[in-house]
Amino acid sequence: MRFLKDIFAGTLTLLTGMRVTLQHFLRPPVTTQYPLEKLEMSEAYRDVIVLIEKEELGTHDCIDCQACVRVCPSMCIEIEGHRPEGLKRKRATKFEVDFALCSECGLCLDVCPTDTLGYGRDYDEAGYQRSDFIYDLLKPWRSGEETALKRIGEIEAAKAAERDAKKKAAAAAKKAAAAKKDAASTDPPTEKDA
Amino acid sequence: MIEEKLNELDPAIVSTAENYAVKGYCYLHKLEVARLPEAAALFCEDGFQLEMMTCVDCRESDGIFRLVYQFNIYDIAQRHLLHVDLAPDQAAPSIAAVCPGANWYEREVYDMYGVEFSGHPDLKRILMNDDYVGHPLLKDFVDTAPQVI
Amino acid sequence: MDRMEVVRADDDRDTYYINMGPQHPSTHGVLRLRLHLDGERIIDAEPIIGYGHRAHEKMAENRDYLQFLPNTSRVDYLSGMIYNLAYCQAIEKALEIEVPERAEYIRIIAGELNRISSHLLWLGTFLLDLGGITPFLYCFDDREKILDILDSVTGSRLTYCYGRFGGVTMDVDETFLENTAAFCTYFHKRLVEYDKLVIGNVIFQERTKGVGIFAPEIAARYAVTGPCLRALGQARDVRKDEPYGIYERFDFAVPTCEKGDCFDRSIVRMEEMRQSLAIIEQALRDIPSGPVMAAKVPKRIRPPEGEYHFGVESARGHFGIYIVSDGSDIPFRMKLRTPSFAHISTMPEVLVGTMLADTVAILGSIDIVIPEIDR
Amino acid sequence: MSPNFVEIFGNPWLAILVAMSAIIGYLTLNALMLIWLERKLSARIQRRMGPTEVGPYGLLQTVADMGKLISKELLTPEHVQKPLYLAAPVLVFAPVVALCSLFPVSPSWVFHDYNIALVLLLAISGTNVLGIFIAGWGSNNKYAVLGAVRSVAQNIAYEIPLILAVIPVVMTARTLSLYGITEAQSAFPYILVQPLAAIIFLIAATAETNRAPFDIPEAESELVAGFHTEYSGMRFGMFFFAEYSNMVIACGLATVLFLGGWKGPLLPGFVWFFIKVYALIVLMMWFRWTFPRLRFDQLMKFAWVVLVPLAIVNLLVTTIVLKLI
Repeated sequence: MRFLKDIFAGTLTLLTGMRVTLQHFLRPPVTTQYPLEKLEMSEAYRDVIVLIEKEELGTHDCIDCQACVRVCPSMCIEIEGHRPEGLKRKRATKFEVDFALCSECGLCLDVCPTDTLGYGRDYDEAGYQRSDFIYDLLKPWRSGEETALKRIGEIEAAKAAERDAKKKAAAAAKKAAAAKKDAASTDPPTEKDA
Repeated sequence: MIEEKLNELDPAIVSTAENYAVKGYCYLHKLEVARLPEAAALFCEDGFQLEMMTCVDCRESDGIFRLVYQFNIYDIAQRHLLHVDLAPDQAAPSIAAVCPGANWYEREVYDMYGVEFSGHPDLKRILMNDDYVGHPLLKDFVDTAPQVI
Repeated sequence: MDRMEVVRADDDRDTYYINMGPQHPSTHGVLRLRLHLDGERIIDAEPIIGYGHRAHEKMAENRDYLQFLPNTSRVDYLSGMIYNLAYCQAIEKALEIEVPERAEYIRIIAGELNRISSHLLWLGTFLLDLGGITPFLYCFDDREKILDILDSVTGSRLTYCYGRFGGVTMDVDETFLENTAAFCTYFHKRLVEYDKLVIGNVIFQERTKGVGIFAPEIAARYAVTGPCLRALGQARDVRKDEPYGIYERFDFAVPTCEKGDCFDRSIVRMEEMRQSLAIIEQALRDIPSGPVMAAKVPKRIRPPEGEYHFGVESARGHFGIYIVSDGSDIPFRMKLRTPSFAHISTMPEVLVGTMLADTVAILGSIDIVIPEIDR
Repeated sequence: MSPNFVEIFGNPWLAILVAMSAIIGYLTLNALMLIWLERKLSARIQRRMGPTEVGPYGLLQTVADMGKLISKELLTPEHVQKPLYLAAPVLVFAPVVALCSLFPVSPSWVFHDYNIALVLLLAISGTNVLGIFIAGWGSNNKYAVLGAVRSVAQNIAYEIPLILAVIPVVMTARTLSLYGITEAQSAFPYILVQPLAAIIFLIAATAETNRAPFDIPEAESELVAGFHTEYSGMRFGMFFFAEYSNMVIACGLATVLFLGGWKGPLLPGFVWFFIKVYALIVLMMWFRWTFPRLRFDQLMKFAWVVLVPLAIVNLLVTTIVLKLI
């Protein structure tokens, strides 16, 4: 009897399983037809790093500080820079990332002092040789570099002027305060005088 | 307690209590090589498990290899570290007989540091190829393998 | 010319050797098992490992503490988040960095989501080993949902580098929390379905019950941990025994079984997924607002000279990080104690006497991840 | 009585040629469509799309695959036993062609109605295992030999419940001719009188065709690919074709024995026959994409401990009932 009961119970579990697969059979597929349908990448998605535009500059703000080069565990970043004439800050002249080595850890973003590094949005990178993955991050910025430099010069000049003005104002305020103090120390007698 | 038993076994064993909250283990015992199998047996009898065993290459600073054995009872979190200092050409006694879990760990230490274990049932390389020359985790290891680009 | 010699052994012509792997469909990577067989029965088994050896421990000695971060999630790529966060927590503990509350909660959620995704992959591949192909696809479908959720905050799907010393890289937003909550409700239903399709199935039970029993002595001698140990009836879980992070605040059970065979391991893992869901739900309920990065993190990571151990419960068992610091910003020695290494070293004892078909069931049920063994 | 092919064509050689070409053509088409069906079905069960690119609904995908298999170089590994290795794919496929000629597809579609057709069919289908064994043995590969050995054991074990399930039908119909058995089911199909025999037959037939959950000889997670590990190109394709053709044979036999063959209202006979056959095939596919695989010893135990006793009991009961009637 036990024998028959086991067979019956076993068959029942098999039928339950078949019902589950049947239910799935009747539901629509979940496949994304990849090359035909493009996937929407999330906000946080990490592709090869890019230089992002800083709003106040209208261009990237890589100052060739080499912080990301030093922190990169894969040693895949290469930066060269120079100090353009009349500018306070340095500008990168070469920013190359070997994406084949990059592990998307994001440490370079953390250390960037000017926060000009961000993640790219592409996800279907492909190439025929390793050198295809050496990305030149300055490429989109090259054409606008001259105007950007001018603009940065203006901004820096404005900032310097502002700073100077502030300094002057501060100095003036200091002077005024000192004068006031002087006045305060000398005032009472004048008051008395009055 | 196990530290008292260790002291009974050999008063020369130096046991220090450590700050579990920071270090992650309770006791550090330094012992002689010769005492190792007895000490390991003591731990195993008391229900400890060999959680991990490894080696540290201290040849530069102290001229020794330091074998580190980590015993633990999981439910009460009693983690003990055993330090055994070895001269660079000295063989350590294998504890695989008392604690079979050590078998592979000892093979790994042999593979990575070249430390021999006397009495090990099957001492051969474990992670590197059988025909590999050199011991990768030595501090003076130079990688001679051709770079693949 | 003896070209028909299929049976070959030195003196015993009734037995033969077979190489399972390194390229074999069900060794989950590049594991090689040298099996000595008598017919279909295994007389002797020797696992040969090292095909996936990437020398993570050597790499650790050649880069500073921060630069080792991306390596951690690649040790065990299936529970990369847990390993990544474990490494962060290990360093935080050594340096006594306070982690903000919100970051701790995010870590719990991300870690437990990762644990579920790891268990789902185990379930799928285990069934694949047993010859059931369909559950594999269902598991991957569900796993994909988890990966989407984790992707939306970490930016990666498999090898996360989300943790930082002192917190996490990115704060989670409302959508993340909502998606996670929605996933929890959805996944409860799916677990019932898995129970029907897989666990209840008579063929599955036939294949797994009484197969691959880890005797308690073996478990003790080889320091078997995680679900394999809990299947034996020992309720040991690092999250309970040595609570790290904020695990002691959560109410969850440590599921156990009695026999320790493949079926019990499956039951334990299925139940663990439910417990993980419970933890996630509690964390979602209690998550406070605030910063996700500690205000004061030393610029140079230099743990004081000495030795440190930090253990977490990974999806497979006790994962321990042992760090020897010489006070510089490069680890002097870092040993990664991985659970699968201990589990696979029991194989010579566990596999003997089983059938060839059981070998794949046992390997599948202990949930080995080869890169984790080889490191 | 059915019309004879020889009478239609006059020349017996011509008749054989035409019939053989028709059967091989049908089997090729059948295998192609079944593979497509299996892919689509498994895909939908697994919430995937299956083939979509080649042809409408991916219908031509398997044709493309066959083109690929045919154009592949036929590799012969160095260590194989050459004569056996080369003969095996043919030996696996040959019985199928012979078997197909026996089925009464409709009252007018039968190549030759032997009065012992059922015996002939079971006998020839038994030789199928020979090809598999030779393939495994000739490959001189341990995985292949293991697969071959399993296959032989499994086929022998399941042949018994299979035949034990057929006997009650023969006893009820009182004929061994497939045509006769179909005719005897004019009133109702035998599945109603012999439900247990029908289930046993279906299970045993699934095992005979090495389909999941009984695909032990080619269990890919244990034996890589089992007996056809060493085969590639169209030689592998032959095994593949044989598997799907065997499914048609097994399901065709089940249709004739239990579902009343071509019998059915409204539609012409051959349509009913094929509907029934392909419905059974879909059922077998459904099994495959739902269940995990049994272990070898459990499989044998299932045959000897469950199926054989049940079949014998069923046979006894049938005998007694028939005697009483």
